[in-house]
Amino acid sequence: MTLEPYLLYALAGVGLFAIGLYALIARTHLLRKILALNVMGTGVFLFLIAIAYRSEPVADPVPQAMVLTGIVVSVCATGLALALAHRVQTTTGRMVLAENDESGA
Amino acid sequence: MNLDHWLLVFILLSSFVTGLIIFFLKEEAHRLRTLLNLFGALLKVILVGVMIAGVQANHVYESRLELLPGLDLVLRADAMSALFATLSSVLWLVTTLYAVGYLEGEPHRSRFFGFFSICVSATTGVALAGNLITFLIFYELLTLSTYPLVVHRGTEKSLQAGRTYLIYTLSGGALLLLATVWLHTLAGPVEFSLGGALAQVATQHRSELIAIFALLITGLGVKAALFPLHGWLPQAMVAPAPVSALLHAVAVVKAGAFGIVRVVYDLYGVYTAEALGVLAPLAGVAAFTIIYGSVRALFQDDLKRRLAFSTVSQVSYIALGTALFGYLSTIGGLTHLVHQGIMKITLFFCAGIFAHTLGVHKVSEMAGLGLRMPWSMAAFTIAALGMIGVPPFAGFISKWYIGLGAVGSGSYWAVAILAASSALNAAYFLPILHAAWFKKRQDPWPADHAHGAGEGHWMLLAPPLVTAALVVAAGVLANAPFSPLEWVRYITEIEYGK
Amino acid sequence: MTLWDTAPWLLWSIVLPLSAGILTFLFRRAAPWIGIATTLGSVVSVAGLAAQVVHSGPLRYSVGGWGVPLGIDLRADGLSVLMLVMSAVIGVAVSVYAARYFSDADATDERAVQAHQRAYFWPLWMFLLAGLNGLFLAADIFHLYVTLELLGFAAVSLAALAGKRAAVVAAMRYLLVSLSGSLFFLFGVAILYAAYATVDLTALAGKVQPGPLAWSALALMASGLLIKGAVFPLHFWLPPAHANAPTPVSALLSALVVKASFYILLRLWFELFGAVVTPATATFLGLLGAGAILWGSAQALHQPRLKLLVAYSTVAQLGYLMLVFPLAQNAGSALTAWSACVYFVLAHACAKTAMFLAAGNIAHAAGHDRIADLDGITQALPLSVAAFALAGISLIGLPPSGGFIAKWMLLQAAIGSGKWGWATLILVGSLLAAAYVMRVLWHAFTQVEVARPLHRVPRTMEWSALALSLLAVLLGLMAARPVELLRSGAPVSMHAPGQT
Amino acid sequence: MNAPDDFTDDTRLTPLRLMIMLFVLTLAGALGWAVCSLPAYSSGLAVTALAELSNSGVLNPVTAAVLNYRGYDTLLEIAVLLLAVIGVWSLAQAEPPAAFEPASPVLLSFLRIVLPLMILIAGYLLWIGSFAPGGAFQGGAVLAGVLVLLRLSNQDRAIWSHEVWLRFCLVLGLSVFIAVAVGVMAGGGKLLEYPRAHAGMLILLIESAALISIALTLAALFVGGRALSDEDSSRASDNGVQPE
Amino acid sequence: MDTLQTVFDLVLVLALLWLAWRVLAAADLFKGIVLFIAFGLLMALAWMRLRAPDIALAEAAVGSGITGALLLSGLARLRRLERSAQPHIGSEP
Repeated sequence: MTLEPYLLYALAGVGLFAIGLYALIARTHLLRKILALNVMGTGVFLFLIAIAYRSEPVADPVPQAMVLTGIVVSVCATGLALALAHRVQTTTGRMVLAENDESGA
Repeated sequence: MNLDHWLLVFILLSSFVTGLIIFFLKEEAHRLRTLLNLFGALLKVILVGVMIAGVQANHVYESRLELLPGLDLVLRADAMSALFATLSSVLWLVTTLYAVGYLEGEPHRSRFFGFFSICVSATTGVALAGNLITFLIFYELLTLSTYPLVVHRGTEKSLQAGRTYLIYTLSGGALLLLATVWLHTLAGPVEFSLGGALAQVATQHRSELIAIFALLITGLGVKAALFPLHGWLPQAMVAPAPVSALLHAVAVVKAGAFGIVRVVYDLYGVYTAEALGVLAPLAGVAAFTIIYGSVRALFQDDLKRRLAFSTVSQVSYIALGTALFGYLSTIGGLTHLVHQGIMKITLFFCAGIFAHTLGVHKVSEMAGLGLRMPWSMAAFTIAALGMIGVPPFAGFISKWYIGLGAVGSGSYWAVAILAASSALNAAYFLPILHAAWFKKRQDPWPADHAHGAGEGHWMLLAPPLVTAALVVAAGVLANAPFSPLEWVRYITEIEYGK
Repeated sequence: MTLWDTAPWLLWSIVLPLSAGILTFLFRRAAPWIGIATTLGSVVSVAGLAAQVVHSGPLRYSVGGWGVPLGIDLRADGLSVLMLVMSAVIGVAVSVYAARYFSDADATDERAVQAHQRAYFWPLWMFLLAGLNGLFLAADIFHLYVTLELLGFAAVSLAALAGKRAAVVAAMRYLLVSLSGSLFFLFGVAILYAAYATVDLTALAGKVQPGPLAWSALALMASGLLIKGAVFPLHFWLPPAHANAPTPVSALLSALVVKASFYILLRLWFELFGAVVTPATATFLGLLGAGAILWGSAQALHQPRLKLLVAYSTVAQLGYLMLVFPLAQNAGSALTAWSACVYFVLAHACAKTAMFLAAGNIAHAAGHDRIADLDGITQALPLSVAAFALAGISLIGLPPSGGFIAKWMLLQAAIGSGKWGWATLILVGSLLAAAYVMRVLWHAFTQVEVARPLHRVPRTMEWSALALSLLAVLLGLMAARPVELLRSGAPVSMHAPGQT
Repeated sequence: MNAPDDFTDDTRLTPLRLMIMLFVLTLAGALGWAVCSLPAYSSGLAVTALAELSNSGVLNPVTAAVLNYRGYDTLLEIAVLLLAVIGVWSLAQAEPPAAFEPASPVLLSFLRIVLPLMILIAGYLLWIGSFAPGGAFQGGAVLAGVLVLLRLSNQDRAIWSHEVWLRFCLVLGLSVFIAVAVGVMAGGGKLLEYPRAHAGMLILLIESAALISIALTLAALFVGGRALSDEDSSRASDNGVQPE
Repeated sequence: MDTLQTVFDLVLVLALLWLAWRVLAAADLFKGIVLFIAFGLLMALAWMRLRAPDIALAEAAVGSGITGALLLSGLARLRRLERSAQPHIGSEP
């Protein structure tokens, strides 16, 4: 079996998604969680672009348009998450989510 | 717009709308609230009167609302519903008067009378329900609207009673819902009709129908206080006297009993039920409850608790009459539905007067009460004698017919139950009467609010006198047209196809 | 054909709130009025759309005129119309409530905080509404992803609006959950596109075949939606986020936002993956629902704070929705189960909004929401307590409320297909709901001195809660037409013969 | 550079982490297996997209997909951008510029050369997007880079102190997009159905407006809080909303 | 099949995965973010390789550039807060 390029990259996308997911769950620092989300997102985008690459001779533009949308959404998400994380730090003094603070103030 | 379609809706709304308006009245608007209450009650009695006249003239009153495709909310006036609707609307009128007098000066009256009115609407709805789902809807509404009445006092004890009440009734309601849905999936939309509607289904789904019957009776038995589901009833005694009167005579307990009657006669049909073999166990439970309630009543010193256990016992007469397969026992059971209502409400009215005016709560405190309050005590005496089954009062008539029916269907054990129960009734009522009339008072009254001036307020006194008069009338005039007995006879003839 | 009949009503339910988002961002002073007008406008447009769907069946609309597969289609059938009606009606009530809520501070220090909240509540809420309506109308799974993100961003920002420590922490958790859920969903979309070269729901429906691709897409999308929809055991983020937000926000999040994920799951499950799902997976989802009902109710029974109790009740109630998956397995009861859960969504939305608004009123008047100390204050606010009680009736499923009709249909589906376990669960859940609702109502009847409210509760705030709770109860009496409407566009598999 | 908080994440393999890892590996394995069953060749929608390219008003198929075929996605995406800014502003206030050190003269003279160039590149990317790789997002990002650099050199007070103007520019992209999308319906078309003859021009119009909004949005995200002259809410920040 | 191409693909993919892991495992957040920016640039290369120049541009400008700037400024704010708050916040549980 020959490894088609698209398949290699698609699998790499899955790999990135998995690495990001692991870090999202296992890491506690909010900045790392935000980084993890970005890596996860990139994994999905890589998958999409890889499958678009199957089309010959021009890559399928529709997944590319989707990824463009996705990239912009993810930068917005990063901005929002950073602002929120900053607020978490200013109110709790730390940049992690404590285990039990459901009851709150 | 056809009046025939709307009459039943108006009957419901006459008290429901009144209740809603009362919620928004200021606590101090005493006069307006009383006027509204009485207006609603009177209007309802009049409308029910119109309905009875119409039913007599073979008018069909029916209102429908499609709940879901294939599932209708049905209000229908038939002979059976007319019986219960009349009972509830007349007794409501009387109780309203009593409650106004009883609660004078207490807090949260707008809340009380609002729920009071809604409670009666729910009862009327139970009476007019034309199928099981409609019955269920009003049955649950009844639960909800009586809870605030039970906990009205707001004491720890009454809240506890309310909690018990809800646990029992909501669980019962859940079983009833389960049974209703099950029946709906088996038989499709089934409407109440004299003679029953499930004869067809019974041939194919025998065991299912038996299970559904058991679920239905268990669900209804909670409110009808069948043993062992009666636990909430004595606790609910902490409620104010008008509430107890309403709960025992008109609304809750009676709705349960009426439900059993509906299920046996109008849903399954007495022949189908007999064929399924579900009546005998019901009769057994009812008989046990009769004896159990009487025995427990014997040992209660608290007057209202004694009356409560008496209710446990007496309501099961209705179930017993229903469950004994026979024309005459059916007449007895159904008549008792009405007769027990007027007798028990009289007793509770009087108990309320004793507690309210003199602070007398216990049987042991009742010595000499007859001399102090002859009129109230006379009403109490009539009702108590009726309960025992002394002729010519109302209770005698119904017990007599149940007994006749039992003999007719060969259930001699039921006659024995009746006799034993009557003896027990006598055993727990007669000492009260004896003490009240013939014992000399030694101690002062626990709390004399009337300051030695004899009877209580006229608004308290008038209702039991009226209902006591009804107890006498229902017994003496049992064969007059429009008497409960005659009306029941009419129903029973249709049911048994005579 | 009049203009009313032919107007593209479905567009207005998206374009109106989008434009309102811009306007409320630009003109703060007029924002409450713009907000209320927009929600009223969306009621009108939904009415128009409903008339069209009732009259001529499900609609499709090709944005840009391209059509499937290149372009994006919108579609409106019975289900989406009902969802739109829900968001519009809840929207009006919450907007009216919010207009007073955010301008009712007595003290000056609170006034400044409120000015801030008011300035951002309206644009965020308008975008939330646009996202919701867009989501309900989308027939394109990638577009669903975009609307999910729009919805998620707005919801998270709203949840953080209270600014307090608990709210911010909860919002942060919510954001992480929401973003990761969306990414799971997006990956599923990508796999489906990779396999079938289209993202249109209807076009895909004809193509999806059982196999590793469909399974993994289903697994990814479902898990993304389950976590966003706070389905047990992935509900951990919901109670703090919903309970610590400003009251109108709590209502919106609990009533509408979590439903969006469920709506998509419903669509995917029955339309897209109809051929792929197995009874075991359906039962698995049902068991999650059972866990949600029992665990959520148990938690609600132990919460010391009113708003947390209401939030846990949302966790429990969402569990009922999951029962549709096992109950719709039998062809005979599929349509009933499907109608039941959609009606459940509607009834729960009204009841939960009313409940949160009422709880908010009580907390506002009392200055706290510790359930143990609410006696005096509940008796000072009879209208709000009545709203809470009526909403509770619907949550418990007592007749004649909307919740009752929904549970009736659920039971009918369960018993009709002989699934007694689920039927028992439904009843037990009702009793548990009764227990936690009564925990609160209890205090309205105790014997105490009626307390003087710390803050006055404006009448509009009490009445909007009461109006919605009345609606929740009355929903039980007007179920016939919505349920009829639901058949328009219900999944084909459900039109089995012998349906009632 | 290594404050203690960085190390709260220890990366040792606890049993819990091992379980998470196993779960993630299983997921990845299953997904990988599924991915392997994809058809090796699929033109996706490429054929259709290219066939319709002449009707789309642009020559770059990706731009056609972004702004025409799937323009509705992009419309909501622009809304997401705006929403993100509103969200960030609702959360926090921008730190005062004083937090940054005054820029060095060297940097300033460097910027004087670079910034105009970046603006040119941004414009070029916007323009070229119609027939070659590029477009509003790429251009907008470059333009945002300009604003970021200005921010870093503390030269951007003029931008962030005009609250009204700023908001107007932020909503510009979405407003124009909606206006065009709805406007084309006046001719009897559907939402976003550009008349063939004007498609290119309309797309460019939308992109130009979007470019400005995107750039400002990204820069606003970088600033990380609402502008200083934001009157209503800056007062609020003294009281609990921003307890610093 | 062009072997060189395959080798390039493999190297690129492995580098991406390794970088991603390093980004998330880095003990030093600053290092992590810098690595993330590098990761973004490498992604841009992958996009070019996969015939997606539009995405490559967007990734370079948005994914790597702006996101990197956002993260760095976020980190800077974090550090500033930590520095200013350390005396009192250290005592908080």
